[in-house]
Amino acid sequence: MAKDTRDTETGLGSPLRRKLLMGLAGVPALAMMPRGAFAAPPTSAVNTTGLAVTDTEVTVGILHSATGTMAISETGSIQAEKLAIEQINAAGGVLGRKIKIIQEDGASDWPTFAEKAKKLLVNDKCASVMGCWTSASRKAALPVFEQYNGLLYYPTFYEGLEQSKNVIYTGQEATQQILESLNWVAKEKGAKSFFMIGSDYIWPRTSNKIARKHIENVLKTKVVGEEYFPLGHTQFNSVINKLKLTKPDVIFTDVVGGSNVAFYKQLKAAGIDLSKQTLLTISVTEDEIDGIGGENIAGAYSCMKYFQSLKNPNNEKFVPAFKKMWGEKTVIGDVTQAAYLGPFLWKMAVEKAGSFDVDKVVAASPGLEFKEAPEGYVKIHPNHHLWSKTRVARAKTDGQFEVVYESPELIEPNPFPKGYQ
Amino acid sequence: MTNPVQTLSKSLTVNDNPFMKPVEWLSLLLLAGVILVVLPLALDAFRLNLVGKYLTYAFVALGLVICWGYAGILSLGQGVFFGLGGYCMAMYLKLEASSVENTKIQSTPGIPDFMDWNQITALPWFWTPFKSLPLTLLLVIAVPVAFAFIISVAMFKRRVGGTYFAIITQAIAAILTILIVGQQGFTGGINGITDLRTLNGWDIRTDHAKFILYFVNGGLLIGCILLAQYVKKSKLGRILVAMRDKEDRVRFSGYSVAGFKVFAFCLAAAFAAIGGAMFTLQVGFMSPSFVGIVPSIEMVIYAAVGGRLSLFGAVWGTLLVNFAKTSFSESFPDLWLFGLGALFIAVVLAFPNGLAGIWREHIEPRLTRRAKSLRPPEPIAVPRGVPHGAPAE
Amino acid sequence: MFGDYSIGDLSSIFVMQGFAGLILFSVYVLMALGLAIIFGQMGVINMAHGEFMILGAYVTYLCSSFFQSHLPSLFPIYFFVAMGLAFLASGAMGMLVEWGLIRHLYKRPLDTLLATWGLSLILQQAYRSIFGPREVGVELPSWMMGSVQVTDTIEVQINGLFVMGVTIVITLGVAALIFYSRFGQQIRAVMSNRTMAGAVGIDTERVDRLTFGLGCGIAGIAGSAFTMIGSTGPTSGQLYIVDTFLIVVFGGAASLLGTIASAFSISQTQSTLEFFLSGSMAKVLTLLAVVAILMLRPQGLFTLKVRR
Amino acid sequence: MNASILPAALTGAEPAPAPQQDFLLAVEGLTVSFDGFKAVNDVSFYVDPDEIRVIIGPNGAGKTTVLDLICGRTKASAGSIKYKGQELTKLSESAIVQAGVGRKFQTPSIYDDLTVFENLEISFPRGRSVFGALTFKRDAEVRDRIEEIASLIFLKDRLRERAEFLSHGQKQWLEIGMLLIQDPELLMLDEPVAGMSVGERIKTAELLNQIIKGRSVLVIEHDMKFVEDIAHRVTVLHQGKVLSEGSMERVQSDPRVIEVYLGH
Repeated sequence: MAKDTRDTETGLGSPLRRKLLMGLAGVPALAMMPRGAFAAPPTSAVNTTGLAVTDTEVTVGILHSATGTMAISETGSIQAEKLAIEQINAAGGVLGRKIKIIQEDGASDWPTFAEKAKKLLVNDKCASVMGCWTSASRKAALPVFEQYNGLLYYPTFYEGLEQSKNVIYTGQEATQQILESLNWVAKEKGAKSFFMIGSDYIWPRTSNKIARKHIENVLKTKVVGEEYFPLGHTQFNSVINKLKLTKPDVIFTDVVGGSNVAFYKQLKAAGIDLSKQTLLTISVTEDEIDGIGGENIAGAYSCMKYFQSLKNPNNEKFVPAFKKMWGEKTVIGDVTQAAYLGPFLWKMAVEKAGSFDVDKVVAASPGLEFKEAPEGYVKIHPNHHLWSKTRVARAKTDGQFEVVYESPELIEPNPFPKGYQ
Repeated sequence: MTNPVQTLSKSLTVNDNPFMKPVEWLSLLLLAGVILVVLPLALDAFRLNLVGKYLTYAFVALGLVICWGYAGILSLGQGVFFGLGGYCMAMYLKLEASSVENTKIQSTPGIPDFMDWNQITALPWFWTPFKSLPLTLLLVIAVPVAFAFIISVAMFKRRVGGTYFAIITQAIAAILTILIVGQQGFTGGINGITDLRTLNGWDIRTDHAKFILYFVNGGLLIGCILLAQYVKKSKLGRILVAMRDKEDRVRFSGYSVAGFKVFAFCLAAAFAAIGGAMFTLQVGFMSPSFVGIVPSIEMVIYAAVGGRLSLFGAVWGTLLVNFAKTSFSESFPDLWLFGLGALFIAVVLAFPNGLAGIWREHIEPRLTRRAKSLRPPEPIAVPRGVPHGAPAE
Repeated sequence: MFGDYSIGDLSSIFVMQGFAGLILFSVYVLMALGLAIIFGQMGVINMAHGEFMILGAYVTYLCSSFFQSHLPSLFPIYFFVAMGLAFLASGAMGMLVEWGLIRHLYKRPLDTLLATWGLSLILQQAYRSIFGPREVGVELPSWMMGSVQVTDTIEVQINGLFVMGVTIVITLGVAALIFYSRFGQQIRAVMSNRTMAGAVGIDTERVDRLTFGLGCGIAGIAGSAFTMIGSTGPTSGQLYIVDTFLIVVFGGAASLLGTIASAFSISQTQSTLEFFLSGSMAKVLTLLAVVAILMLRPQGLFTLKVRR
Repeated sequence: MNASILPAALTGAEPAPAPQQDFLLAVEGLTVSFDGFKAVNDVSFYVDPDEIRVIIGPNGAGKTTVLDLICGRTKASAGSIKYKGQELTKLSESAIVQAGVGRKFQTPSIYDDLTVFENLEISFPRGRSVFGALTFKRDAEVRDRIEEIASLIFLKDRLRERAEFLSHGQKQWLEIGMLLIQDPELLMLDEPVAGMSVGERIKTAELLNQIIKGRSVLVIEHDMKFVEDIAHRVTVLHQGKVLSEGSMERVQSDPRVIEVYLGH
């Protein structure tokens, strides 16, 4: 696979330099690991850049929308991050220090994200920040993290086309999520024609672009339609007629928010039976099914890296812990799980680096392996995204998914995919 | 309301229509003092930048005082002009940040990153003027004003007024948002235009730059207040009030009513555009979330809270609502929307003249009573009362 | 784009596309009817109209859960009960709002806009606190799902037919109420000359309250019907507000017939454009056309030329 | 235009009929219909310079509509209105005013939120463009003229008050003052004494008698005493048509007029 050589100017520089950094990072990590387990090292040694670290505490920020339209989606991430931090604290904290949370509300307003990010970095001196959900909020906050050399763990699956020294992306970028599932549907269902329907903004458009290139250039099949609707659109009868006219083998959707609900209800009402018509979506997790209603979407295939129903020992511990903390009725979607990874990945990087200093933590991150992830084994790539598996699962009427396919290997993250732009 | 009957024995011989009355000079001094002296001394760089952001909304509120308070034209689309001004500025900054060497990893270096992601290989024609700073500064005002001119000429010549105008401007805000989000190759889509760095080589991201921009912003705001005050005090200001009252009478006094409405609307658009450009400079990006219906209506409430007839009130109202929003939403996020909603209702039901009304009806009379022995009361020349919306035609 | 398809396919699609346009038309009429009464007849700009609709939707949601757990045998017909309750709930809420808020503002139409916007924020937060921030799923009885097979290739959605039926019933009901009943006569009297109506013994305050309640109640029914095709969440109401106002204004605010004609022309334009263009551009072009026509003909499609 | 408001007295009470091109106002075949209802139907009449013409007629006869048509508030369906040879039906309202036609509305139409002074100032015929209004200076000429008008309309000592607080009669005077300050050549008054107290009515008659000199005036009035006092000629409208026209005596003796109007 093509190695990424397209780091941004703030990124990790040449491959040579990257190797150097990784090498450097490895040395102290080896030396520090055992010490971290026994006693807390002195603060002066682990914090040379004035972060909010005391002998007993280290401050970490959480920056999501607790209010506004995005609160719906971001609540799960906040819950997962809090759970992870509680678990870390219960196990002794990070370098012998308990994590103290400062939570800020981005209020679904992008400048607020930039403001609060600045507050968390400049006023509160947070050692790291778990946060952001939409691309827009990340784009707004990113310059702040780069300017003040902060560290952001970003949980959402997103369109890629970005890589920053100051961000660890714990969700999948578009190629990871899409390519493998397209291969699966082509092979398993013999799909020859695709119809793509998305909400009109950057993530669906970029994702569909990648999907189209793959469908046309790699699978050598065809796209018979590509449609976008404004966010919040609720009338899909015309496009459903187009589906009936073009009769695609696969409907590929990335519709989001309230539109999602309307789309599946109308699809079902129009007599398109998802047990016969293959529908592949990259925008529906367990969270979304709550609002859509399981009976409206049952039979659709969703591709994500994580589903609540995943059967592995890690997940069988994670799901009950999550429900114990946040209630029996809560559901856990892909992003929630990705958010849960953030604090652990940070803890491991800090302990490997033996320091809270952002530069050292960043340097220690590539190559880190996290074997206790609910999704299974993940590994941080030098481009700051995660190696992860992709899974395809079928929605059931009870709102859960049944995993029908899992990529055999971890898929390499490739935020700037050659040939897909 | 009772007003002491004034005789004109003396007043016609002195200047009875000064540019600003002593009270207004004091208000201006107070506002300038707070914005330019007190806040910069009292707040750290982070909070000051926040105030700077709030003050950019005050430009919009100021325009609404002229356009809504004085001329009776309620626009629910001021976000359009704020956004256009902001986008014009952002386009210049983005081009500067997208120099060939900064973007050499792209397939087409030298164009903004989001264009490259959307397979655009050459700069679209309407971006080219924004390579030049002087041209940009001109367009920041000219584009929104031209747009406002087209809308308002079309509507006011045909006597669309009142509620209809409000609803149509709202629809325009909705259309523009969908367009900006949909045409992401040209506009940056829903993420907006982000990662802006330098203005003509000067790094706007540093604390020092933000400090200077804050003062530029404050200075511009005071300048706009003075300009608005000039308009308000001129005969044109009185014609606007007269039009709001009895449009036909003004028309049959030989005025082209539409022309004056167009002027008021364009002036408000120009103010909003300046605010938008300063917003981009201080916050470092521009996105369609400032163009739509919700921000547009919120900006109306700033003016309403301050007092729809008071220029200074508009600024205070903006600051107050935003401070409340920031602090309230931090401590009681769930209650914030209740609070904001209640604020809308309270302002409309109980305090239709906002902060300025409370000041004039409850505080000023007491002060005047005390000062009465010292000097005779001011002649009443400022319109009071809530404008009744022009009837829909 | 039609080269690859048979004539039969195409004609079925055109039939179904026409039907899709009719569903959209019904949806628009339902949305706009309540507002046409409130805005067109009373001159109140009710920005919380969408929230009244969502109240109806939440009532439907509660009903569906209640019937499911307590009266499963009656579940197939719960929807009719839910629509009745939605009407009552939204109507009662509307009368409460009229009493507490709107009646103080009849002389200041633009201020009703601000006040009801505030109200909509409060209602949204209330829904969020009560029902949670996520959309809720409203389960439908099975007979309302699926479609009727008209011919081999033509299918017609049952819930679409249902929405059309509801729209026809409500529209006829409203027309009968306004044009043939005593109450309708009083409404028209009050709206055309409040003082005179008061002088001849009509309780104008009561008429105002009931009219506002009626408009909101219809919004509630619309919201209830929309649970079949759309989402039910705290902010779902906002999705409808711009479209709704444009329909009413485009039709010429004071005319119910105008509202229906405008809903028809806008829905057909949008539905047709959506078929030939992408959804986003169809929406933009439709809105632009409406705004442009309103600029040329500000009084809307249907208005009487009267002496001023 | 800044002629004195009290020009030389009229040369004769009954001006000789002038050739057609010298009419100040020539209304010919004027028709307007509202959804098929012809509110004004083929109305023609001619007003001479310095003539005082009163239009009378029962309610709904179309009197106010005729004034609306002349001043451009309503657009004619057919017919022409020539003012000093210039076609008015094509002009905008403001252009008609600027040509020298002033109009007073039936109910007092003044600006409640402004002072009496400002009300008059707005009507001062200078600075009527947007730019002109921005740069308008309240100089001595403006002040003197406003004071002059104010004393004429009995409001000299109330200039600083908000117009809202005037009595109904005073508001009527103020509106008349607002017209006078423009010094129109054709003054149109719609029921100037309606709704006034007896005292105000006498004062208003006195005021009107002063100001109507030296210009053409078109008045709608019901008060027959008042009409007799001022009218040079009377036009009777009935159901949108001209029923009768001529001197007061002639009209009063016209059997058709007695039938539809005076007979009531």
